[in-house]
Amino acid sequence: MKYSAFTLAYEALRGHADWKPAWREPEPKAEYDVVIVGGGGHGLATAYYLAKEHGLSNVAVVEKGWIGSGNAGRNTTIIRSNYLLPANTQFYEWSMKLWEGLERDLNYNVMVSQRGVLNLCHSDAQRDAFARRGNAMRLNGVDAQLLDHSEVRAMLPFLDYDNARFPIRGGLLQRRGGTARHDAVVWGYARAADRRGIDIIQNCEVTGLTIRNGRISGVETARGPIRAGKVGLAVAGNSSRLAAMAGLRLPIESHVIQAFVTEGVKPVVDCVLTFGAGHFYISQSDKGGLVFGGDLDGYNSYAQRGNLPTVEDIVEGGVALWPGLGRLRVLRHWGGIIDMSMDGSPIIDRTPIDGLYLNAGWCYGGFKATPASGWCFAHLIARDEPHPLHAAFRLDRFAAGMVIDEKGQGAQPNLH
Amino acid sequence: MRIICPYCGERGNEEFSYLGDASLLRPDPAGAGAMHAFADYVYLRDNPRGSHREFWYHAAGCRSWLIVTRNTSTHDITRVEFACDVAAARMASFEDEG
Amino acid sequence: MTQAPASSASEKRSFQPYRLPDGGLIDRSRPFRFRFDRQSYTGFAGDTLASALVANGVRVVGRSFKYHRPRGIFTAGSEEPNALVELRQTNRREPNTCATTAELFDGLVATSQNRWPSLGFDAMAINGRLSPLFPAGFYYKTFMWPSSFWEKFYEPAIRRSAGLGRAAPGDDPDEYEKAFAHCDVLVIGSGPAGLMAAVTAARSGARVILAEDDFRLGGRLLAERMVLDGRDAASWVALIEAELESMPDVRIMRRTSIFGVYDHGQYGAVERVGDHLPEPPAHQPRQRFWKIVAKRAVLAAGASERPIAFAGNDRPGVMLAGAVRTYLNRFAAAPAMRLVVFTNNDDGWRTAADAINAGLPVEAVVDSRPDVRELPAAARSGTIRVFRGAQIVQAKGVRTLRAVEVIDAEGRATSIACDSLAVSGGWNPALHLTCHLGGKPQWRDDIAALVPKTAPPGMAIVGAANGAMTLADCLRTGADAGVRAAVDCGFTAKTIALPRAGDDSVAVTALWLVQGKGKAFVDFQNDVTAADIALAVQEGFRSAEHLKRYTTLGMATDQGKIGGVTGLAILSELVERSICEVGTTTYRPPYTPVSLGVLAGHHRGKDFRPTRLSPSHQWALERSAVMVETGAWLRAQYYPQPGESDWLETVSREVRTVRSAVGVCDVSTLGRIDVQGADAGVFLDRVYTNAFSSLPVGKARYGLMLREDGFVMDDGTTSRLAANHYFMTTTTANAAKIMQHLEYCAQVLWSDLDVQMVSVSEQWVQFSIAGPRSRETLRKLVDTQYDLSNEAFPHLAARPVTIMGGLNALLFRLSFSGELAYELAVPARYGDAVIRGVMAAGEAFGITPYGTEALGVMRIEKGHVSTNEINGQTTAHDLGAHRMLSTRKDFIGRIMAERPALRAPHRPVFVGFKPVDRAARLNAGAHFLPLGAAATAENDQGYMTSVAFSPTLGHWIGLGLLQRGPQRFGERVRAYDPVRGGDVEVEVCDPIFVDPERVRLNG
Amino acid sequence: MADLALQARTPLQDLARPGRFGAATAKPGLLIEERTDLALATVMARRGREHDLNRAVAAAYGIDLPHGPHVAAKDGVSFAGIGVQRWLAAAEGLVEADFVDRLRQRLAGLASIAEQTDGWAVLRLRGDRVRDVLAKGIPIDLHPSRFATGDVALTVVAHIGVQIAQLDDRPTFQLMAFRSLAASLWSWLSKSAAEFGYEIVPSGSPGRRTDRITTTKRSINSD
Repeated sequence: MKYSAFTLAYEALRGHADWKPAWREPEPKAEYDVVIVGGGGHGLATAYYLAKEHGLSNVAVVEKGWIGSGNAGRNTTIIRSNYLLPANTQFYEWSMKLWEGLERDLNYNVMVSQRGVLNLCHSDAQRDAFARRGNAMRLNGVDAQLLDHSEVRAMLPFLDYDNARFPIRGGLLQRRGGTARHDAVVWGYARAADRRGIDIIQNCEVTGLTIRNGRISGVETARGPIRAGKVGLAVAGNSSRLAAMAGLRLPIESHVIQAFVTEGVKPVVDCVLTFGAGHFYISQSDKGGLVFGGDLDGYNSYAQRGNLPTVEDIVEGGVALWPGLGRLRVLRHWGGIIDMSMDGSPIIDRTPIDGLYLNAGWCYGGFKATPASGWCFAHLIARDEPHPLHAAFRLDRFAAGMVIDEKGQGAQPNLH
Repeated sequence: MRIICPYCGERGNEEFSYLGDASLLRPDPAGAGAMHAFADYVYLRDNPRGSHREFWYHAAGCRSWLIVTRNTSTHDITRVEFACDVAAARMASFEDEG
Repeated sequence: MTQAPASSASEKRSFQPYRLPDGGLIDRSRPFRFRFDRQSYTGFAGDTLASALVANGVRVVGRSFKYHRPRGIFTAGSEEPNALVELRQTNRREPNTCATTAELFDGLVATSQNRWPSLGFDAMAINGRLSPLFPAGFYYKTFMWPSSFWEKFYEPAIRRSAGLGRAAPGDDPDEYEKAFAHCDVLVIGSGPAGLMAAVTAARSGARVILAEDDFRLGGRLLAERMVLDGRDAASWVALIEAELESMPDVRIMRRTSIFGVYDHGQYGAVERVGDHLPEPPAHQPRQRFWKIVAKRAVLAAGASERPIAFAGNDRPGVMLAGAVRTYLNRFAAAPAMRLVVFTNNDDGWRTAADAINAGLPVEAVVDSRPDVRELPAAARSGTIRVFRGAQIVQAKGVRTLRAVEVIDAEGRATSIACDSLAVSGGWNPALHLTCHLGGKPQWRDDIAALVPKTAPPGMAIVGAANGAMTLADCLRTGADAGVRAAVDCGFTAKTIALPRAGDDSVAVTALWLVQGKGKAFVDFQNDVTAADIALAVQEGFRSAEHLKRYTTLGMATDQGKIGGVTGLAILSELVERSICEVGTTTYRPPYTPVSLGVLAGHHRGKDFRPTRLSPSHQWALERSAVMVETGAWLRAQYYPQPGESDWLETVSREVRTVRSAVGVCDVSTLGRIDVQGADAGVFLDRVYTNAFSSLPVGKARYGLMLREDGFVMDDGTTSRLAANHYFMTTTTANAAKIMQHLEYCAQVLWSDLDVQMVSVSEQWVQFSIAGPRSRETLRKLVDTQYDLSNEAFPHLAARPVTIMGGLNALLFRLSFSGELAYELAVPARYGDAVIRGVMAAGEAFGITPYGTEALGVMRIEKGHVSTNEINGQTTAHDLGAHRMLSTRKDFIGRIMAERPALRAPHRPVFVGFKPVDRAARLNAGAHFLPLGAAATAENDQGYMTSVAFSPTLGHWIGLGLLQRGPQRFGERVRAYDPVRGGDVEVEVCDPIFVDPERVRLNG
Repeated sequence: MADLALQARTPLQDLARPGRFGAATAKPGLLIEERTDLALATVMARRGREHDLNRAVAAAYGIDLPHGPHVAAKDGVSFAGIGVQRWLAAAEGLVEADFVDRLRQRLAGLASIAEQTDGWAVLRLRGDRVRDVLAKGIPIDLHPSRFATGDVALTVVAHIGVQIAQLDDRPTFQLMAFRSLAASLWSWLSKSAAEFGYEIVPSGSPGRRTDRITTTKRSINSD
C-alpha cells in the first residue's frame, strides 16, 4: 500500500487493519545473482539501486541481526557534503542530491531536514582552512557560506562568546546539510527494495565466503549456504573480519565511537553545530532530544560501548561551547563500531577475488553517505566497473599514494 | 579502561595515547621489494576481533611505549610489556639465529 | 524565599489535607513552603516534591508527550514517567525533573510542562481525540508532499509540540566538580541487601563505598512496615548506618547515583551536593561527578514495580501499588481516600494491608489469579471486596480517577467507585548496570521477570536486583556477597548473623495486558499503547529493537523502566515466541539521566582546557599586548600603541621596525627537546630527512621530518651543543607529537641506540631578537667575553653564553624573519627580567616587541613554510624542500615518499603570489584557477596557504601551492575565494619576497 | 646594563599570595606552600651504563637509585623515579648551577643530564583535608595503604600533567606541574580547596630566589 496522508486517514477510519509488513521475511533461496552482506543502510540501499537502476532483483541482503542494527541505527543522523577534497566532495554531494529526493523515491518519510550544518572556527588559521574547504565546495557546486563572528552570534546567541577558552571567530555553514531520521532510512530502503522483489534475510550471519580459483561463488550462512554470482560486502566495522574470510587484509581498523542523547526539550537549536576547538557536535531531533557526539574513543574495539574519558571529553566540549547545556541531562549514550580507514576516506572497489566487492572505510561518516554509497556500489556490482563518482575510493590507493586525507593525519586511523 | 603500566601501576586509558597494531615490524628499507613491504606495514592491518597486541604510550606517565595484549571484543587486558623489552628480545633472538 | 517564621508552622501543617496524622520519616517540625504551577503549598523536611504534592491532594502533575493526557504521580522513584516538572527558575531551570526524587526544600518552585495554556486545560489534548490519525510511526507515511513543506511547516509544528520541558534560557550559573574514589568493595544501593553487603565487607577491614541514590539509607525498607530483629525497619537501618559511619575506611555516599559501569572496574557516579537546597552552598558545587575505581562491586539496586496495561491505566489516581505504600509508610501521605488494588501477585496485597493500617478505606482487591491462597486479615474479615481471577478492564475519569470496571472470574462486570487504584504487575529487577559491559538478561518464569544472566567482571548481584524477592533472601544474598567481595580483595571476612525477618510470599502470575476498549498504555511518557505495539508487529517490526524504534517504546526519560518489559511481553505474545527469543533492547548508561554540567566538571569557560603562559606573559600584558590562542598557549599577537587605528597598522609598524632597527618576539612556545647519547647523531639522521651527525658542534641546522607515510610531519632547527648533545626545536603545534614520535623511534624501532631525550621546553624561555640592530642590542646584554662578530658568531652559530652579568643562556643565530637575527634562550624564571633587559638594551635602537602577526608577516615575506603549509597533506616536493631528502641514508618516510602519487607532476607546489592590482587584498584559502577558466573543480589548480600585507613591499603577498608553480613565475592566475566574495588576479612569483640574496641575514 | 636587576619570577608569583582563602572553616583544610628553592635535573641512564650509574649515584650522594616510582633522598638531595632508567634529581636549598653541574661531572658518561630547575611549578600541600582536595583531580589512589611516604606518581590533574610525591607521614605532598601551566593548575587547586578553606603559607625555604643572581658561568653541555 502506498503511504500517503490519504491512506493514513482512510486506515484511521478502518482501525489500521490493512497495513502490511514493510518488508517480507522470506526464507533464503539457494541462489541469487547478487548477495549483499550487511543489512544496514548501505547494504539495503545497494540492493534497492541494483533493482531500480540496473534491473537486478534476484538479490538477497543477508543480515546477521535485525536490519539497521549496526551503525545505521546508532549514529547522530547528520547529512552533509561539506568536504575539502574533490573525490569526497563530489561523492557526498551526489549523496546529498539523493537525500533531497529520497522521500518521493522511496515513498517513505525519512525526515530529511535541511536545517544547516555549521562548523565553528576559533582561529585565523582555522578560518582560512574553512575558507579553503568552502571554496572547494563551491567549485564543486556545493553550497557553502563562511560566517564571521557576528553572523554566528546572531544565529546562535546562546553560545559562549565572551568567556570562552577558544573564542568563536566564525564558521562554515552548509545550509543544505542537516539531519535525517536514521531508522527510517533503513526501513524506507528495506521497504522499497522489498517491493522490487529483493529478499531481506535477517538473523542470517555469514560464516564464510565460498571462493574457488580466485572467484567467489557464494556465502556460507547460519541458515545454510547461498550461491551467488556476485557478493558485495557492506558490513562497516566488521569489514576486516569478512575480508579475512577471503584471505584479505584491509587498510582498516575497527574503532568505537560514542553518541549521546538528552531528554526531550522544546526547540533550542535549529542547526547541526560543531565545535572547532574540541570534540563536540550537536543537533536536536524532532522529538526534542539533543543528539551529540565527538571524537572516537581511540582504540581498536568491537565492543559496542565506550569509556568515560571520551564521555568527559565530549561533554566538556559541549558545555564549554554552550554553557546553558549544563542543566540538561544525558538520557543515554552508546557506542558504534566504525570502519576507520587509513586515510579517513571510504573504499568502494573490486577486490582481488573476482565477483567480491567491498564497500567499507566509512569512518564516522557513513550515515550521510548511505544513498550515494548504495548507488555507487550497485553500479560497481552491476557493471563490474567503478562509476566516476567513486573511482577514487580504490583499494590500491594506499600503496600508490593516492590517499584522500581530509585531515592530513596520515596512516593513523584514530586521528581521522 | 584501566591499563597496568609496568612502571607506574594501574592507570586510566586517558593517560595513554594509542598507536595500534604492535605486531607490525618496520621492514628493511634496503630489502628487495621495500616499497611493497612498507605499503603493507604502513597501511594494512589484521584488525582482529579478539586478542590484539597494540602499542600504547604512557604520555602522561613514565613515557614508556607499551605493548598491551587486549581483547578487542571484551576489552580484557591480559598482558602489558615494555615495547623496548620486546624489541630487545626480538633482536636477541635474531642474533641467536645468527 | 526565606525561611517561614516558626509561629506559622502549625498553621501550615493544616494545609496538607492528605497528610496522615502521624508516622512517616518526615520532620514535622520543619515545614517547607513550595510552589507548583504558581500555587503555594507546604510540605515537610524529608518529603520529596511528589510526596508533598500527594499530601496536598494534587492529582494532575503533567501531560503526556503525544496525546497530552492529564497524568498523575505514578511511582515513588526515579522511574517516574509522569510527574516530570521544571524545577527552579530562569537559568537554574531543570526541565524533566522527577518530582518523585526531587527533595523538597523551603522555597522550591516547580512548574508543570508540555501543556498550553495550563495543566488543567491543554489545547493539545485534541491530539487524544485525533489519535486514530497518529498511530505508531504515522509520520513515516505522510508529510512527504510537497517536499518543501517538511522544513517549512510540518517539521516545525512537530518540533514545537514535541519535547517536554523547556531548557534554561541562559548559562548555567552553578559550579560542578569531578572527583576520584577508590575502594575494595563498592556497594550500589542501601536496601537490606546492600546494607548487609556493606557491613559484612566493612567488618573484614575492606575499604567500602556504599552509594545510595536516595538522601536516606534503607531503600525499600523505608517504604515497608517490616520488622528485623524485632525492630522496625527504619531503626534497624539506623543501627547499621551508625556502625558503618563509625568505620574509617567506609564512605557512605548519599544522594549519589551510580549511573554507569565502565571497563576494568570503573563506575560513574553523580553526587547531588546541592540539589536539595535552593542553591548550592558557597564554595561547593551543585553536583560532583565521581569516578569510582572498585576491585569488587555488589549491585543491590533492588527492583522496580511495573504496571498492567488496561484501558485508562494512565488516569491520575492510578499508581503503582508499591508507590502507594511508600507514600503511606515513608511519607505519611495518603494517595487515596477510596482505594482499589489490582494485582497479579502477592505483593499487591501488602498495599491493601498498609492502607487499612493507615486507616484508609480499601474498596476492593482485584487479583488476576484465580487461586490466591492466603489473604490478609482485613480481607478475610470481609471489609474488603475481593475479586479472584478478575481483571480491571477500564479505569474511568479524566482529571482524576472516578471508578474502575472489573470483570470477575465469571465474566461479570462490576463498576467500583474509587479515587485511587494501586496496580502491581510484578517487579522488574534493576539489572541495568549489569548490562553496560555487554551482559544480556535472561527470563525467569517463576518471578515473571528478566534477571541478570552474567555480571560484569568483579560484580556480584544481590537481592531483588538478582530476583531475590523476599526480605530474608535479600539479607542473605547481600551478606554472602559482602563476604565474597572482601575475600576476593584479600581480607578475612566472617559471615555475620542475619537479622530475623519475615519470609513473605511473593508469588506472581504474569498478566501484561487486559483486553478492553480504550487506550492501554505501555510506555506512559511517550504514549505508546498496546495497540501501537500490535500495529508495529502487523507491519513487520518484530524485533525488540525495531519495535522500540518504530513505536518509541522505552525511549522516554525512564528509558523503558516502566514499560520495557511489558512491551516485550506483549510483543512475545503477538509473535508467539518466548521473551528469550524476542530478546531485549540494550540497556545503556546512564541508569538515570545525568546532567551535562556534572560530566564537564569545572572544564568550561576559561577552564575548558589548560592555558599555557610564557614567562613573559605578565610583561606582555603590561605592554597591552593583544593575546591570541595558539594551541594550548596564549601568545602576544601584536602590541598596539596609542594612536594606532587597527591591528594592521600595529603589525606593519612592528615589521618595519624589525626590518629597519630591531624587534623582540617571545618564541618560547616552540618545542625544545634535549637529545643526548653516544648515538644521538645517528638517531637524528634517521628521524630527519637530512644529516645531523655531520653537524659541527656549535652550529644549528634546519631539519625536516617526514611521517613514515612519506608526508612532511614537522620542521625546525637542531643545534649541536656537544659531540653527544643536540638541542632540537619543533613547531609549537607539534611539540608533544614529536616527543612521542622520537620516543617511539628510540624505544620501539631502534632500541639498540644509545640515545636519551627529554623535553626542556619549560626550562627555557626563548626570544627572537631580529633586525639590523639586533647584534648591537645583544652586545649590551651578552657578557663581554663573548665575541658576537659575524666572523666569530656567524649565521647558524649556536653556543652557550652568559648574559647580564653571569646568567647562563643559549644563543643561536637563527632567522625566521630574514634579518640579522638571534634566538636567545634563558632559564624560564628569568624570562620576565630578560625581556625587560632586552627592551632596555634595544631602547637606543628603537626596539619594538612584536607578536605572532608580525612574525607571520616576515616569514611570509621570506617564503618560509609554517603550519599552514605543513598541514599533513604536503610532501617535501610540494614544499620545494626535496633537496633536503638525503640520498645517502635511510630515514623515516623515505620509502613511502617515493610512491608515484607523491611524486606526481600535477601536485601543486609551493610558490609566491602578488596581486596584479597591488591594492587588492589576498585571502588564504582562495583556490587558483587559470585566467578565463570557469570556476569548476576541474580547473582547480591549488590554493593559497598564507597571506600577509607586506609593509616592506607595500602590498599584499601570498604563499600557496600551485600546479607546476615553479615553472609559472610571472604567469597570472585567479585567486578565487567565493566564500568571501573574492576573485583576485595574482601573479605567480618566487616565494621569497624580501632579500632573496640573503644580504640582511648575513649582515 | 648596570642598574638592571635580574629578578626571578616564580611560577605562581602573582597567584599564590600568602593568606587565608575559601570557606571560613575553623582551621584551614589545606596548607599550600610554593617551593622555589629546588634545583632539578632529569637524569637518564646511558645505554649499557645502568649499573655504573647506580654505583656512581650511591658513591656521590649515598642514595640507591629507586627502580620504580619512588623517591630516595638524603641530605637534601633526592632522586625520584619517573620512568625506565630515568629520574628527576632534586636538591633543596642549593644554588642550582652547582647541583646540576656537579651532577654532570659526577655522572659523566653514565647518564644524560638535562636541567629542569625552571621547568616546574612546585607546591607542597598538607592539612587535614589534603587527600580530599587531591581526590578532586588526582586519579590515583592516595589512600595510605596504597600511596605512602616516598611514593611518586606521574599523572594528570584537570588535563595538566603533574608529578606527585608523598614526602612525609603528616602527610605532605609535593605537586609539580610544568611552569607554563601553573596558572591553570592553580585554578583547579584553589577551586578544589575552597570548600575546606585553605591557607597559602610563605615559602619556608631559605633564599627565595628573587634576589639578583650571582652565579658564574657554567657549562650547559654534558660532555
